[in-house]
Amino acid sequence: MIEILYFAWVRERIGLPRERIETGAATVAELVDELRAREDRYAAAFADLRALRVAVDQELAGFDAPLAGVREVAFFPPMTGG
Amino acid sequence: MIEILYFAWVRERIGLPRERIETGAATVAELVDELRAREDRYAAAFADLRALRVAVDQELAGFDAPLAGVREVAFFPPMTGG
Amino acid sequence: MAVRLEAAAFDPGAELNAFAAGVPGAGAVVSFTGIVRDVAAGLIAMEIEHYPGMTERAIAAIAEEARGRWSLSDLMVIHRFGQLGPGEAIMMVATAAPHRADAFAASEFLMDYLKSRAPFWKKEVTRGGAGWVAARDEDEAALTRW
Amino acid sequence: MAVRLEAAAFDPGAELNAFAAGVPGAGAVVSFTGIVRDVAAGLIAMEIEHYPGMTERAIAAIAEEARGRWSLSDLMVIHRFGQLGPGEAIMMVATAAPHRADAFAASEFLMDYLKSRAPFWKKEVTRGGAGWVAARDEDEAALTRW
Repeated sequence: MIEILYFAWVRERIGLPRERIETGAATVAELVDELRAREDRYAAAFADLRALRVAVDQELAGFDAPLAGVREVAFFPPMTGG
Repeated sequence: MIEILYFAWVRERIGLPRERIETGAATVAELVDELRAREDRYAAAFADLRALRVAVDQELAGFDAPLAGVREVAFFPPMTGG
Repeated sequence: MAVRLEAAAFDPGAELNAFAAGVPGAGAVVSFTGIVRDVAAGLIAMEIEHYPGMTERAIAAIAEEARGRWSLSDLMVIHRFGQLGPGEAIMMVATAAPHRADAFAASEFLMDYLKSRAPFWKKEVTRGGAGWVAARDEDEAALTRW
Repeated sequence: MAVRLEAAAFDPGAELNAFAAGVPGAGAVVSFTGIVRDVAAGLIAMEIEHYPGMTERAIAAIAEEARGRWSLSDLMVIHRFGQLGPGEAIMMVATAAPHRADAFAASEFLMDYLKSRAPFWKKEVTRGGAGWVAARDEDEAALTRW
């Protein structure tokens, strides 16, 4: 089980802030493919990966990051703090 | 007549903050030579010109600045504001 | 070293004075305050979303990095989340150092990293509708100089 | 644009708040505060001498140059003269701009020029005696980057 979190317009497009899912994905990119295949709202949210950032266990990561042992993956647009 | 001003340790070394003098000096450097020749305290204050800065009519200038039409010359060490 | 993440409004002037009072050996104090500015459409509110847990970690890591790079007496980061009105302070960074170059560089570094590496997202609510603030290319580019 | 040269103490926090309140369109406010710090020998006072007339002209010229170089909403310079005690603010610069890079650059520029081009001289009075603060080579070198 992995906890998936969505923020900002990714959260709005998918329609929920977080969910726990069972996945066999080995990397973030494989997880994205699984999610995209679920429903249109996921496909819409993940349509352009260049517009997205990923954190794996609360650290910024690439889409090629492995998921073995990971508890939490978050998807969000580029950050706009400060 | 030119007004000469001294600041910081230049003022302390010469022993006065300002004086009006009659001079035939054509440049700041010539004025310095005149002052140096007056008394030891002037010679001491102007011993090392690299340690001094000059303002002519309240604008920073070089020792080669001409004095024609000038009303005010100031001598002081490098500034330490801020 | 104070790092605060909070919903409530804060007073930048009072924070600056409290910070400066805590660093008697530092001659140079630099502060940056980010303020909600009105936009052409007429801003009603700015909503700041963040990622609880990761936000604290990211800011702490950025602050540690700044302390390692420059000779600082102290630093402070305050960042709000939730709903803010026009004119309110969004966040503030302050750095204190014996020499001003360190205080300036550390403040700019903290800001550059907070902008693009701490998980905050801003949404502007205007009379014309609501929209997420887009990241600026300059903000990402600013990181390359450090 | 406020430029103030004064003997009396000022409150940096109150100045920051007043400055920020005057620039509703600016999202970024940077401040620098220079503070009298204690020195190893035990500082009793810092005396700041200046050149009345030239000081105001020099600061105004530096401020104008900053406004020409960066896109600023406003800027402020306060510099004290006379006798100051340890912990007191010597001077303060604040800049406001739509973007933080302009506010930071302008503040650093103002500080670099105020340090080495405005006619102020600092004397430290300590238990061990009194002495003029020497100019630092770094301060002169800092001007070459602008």
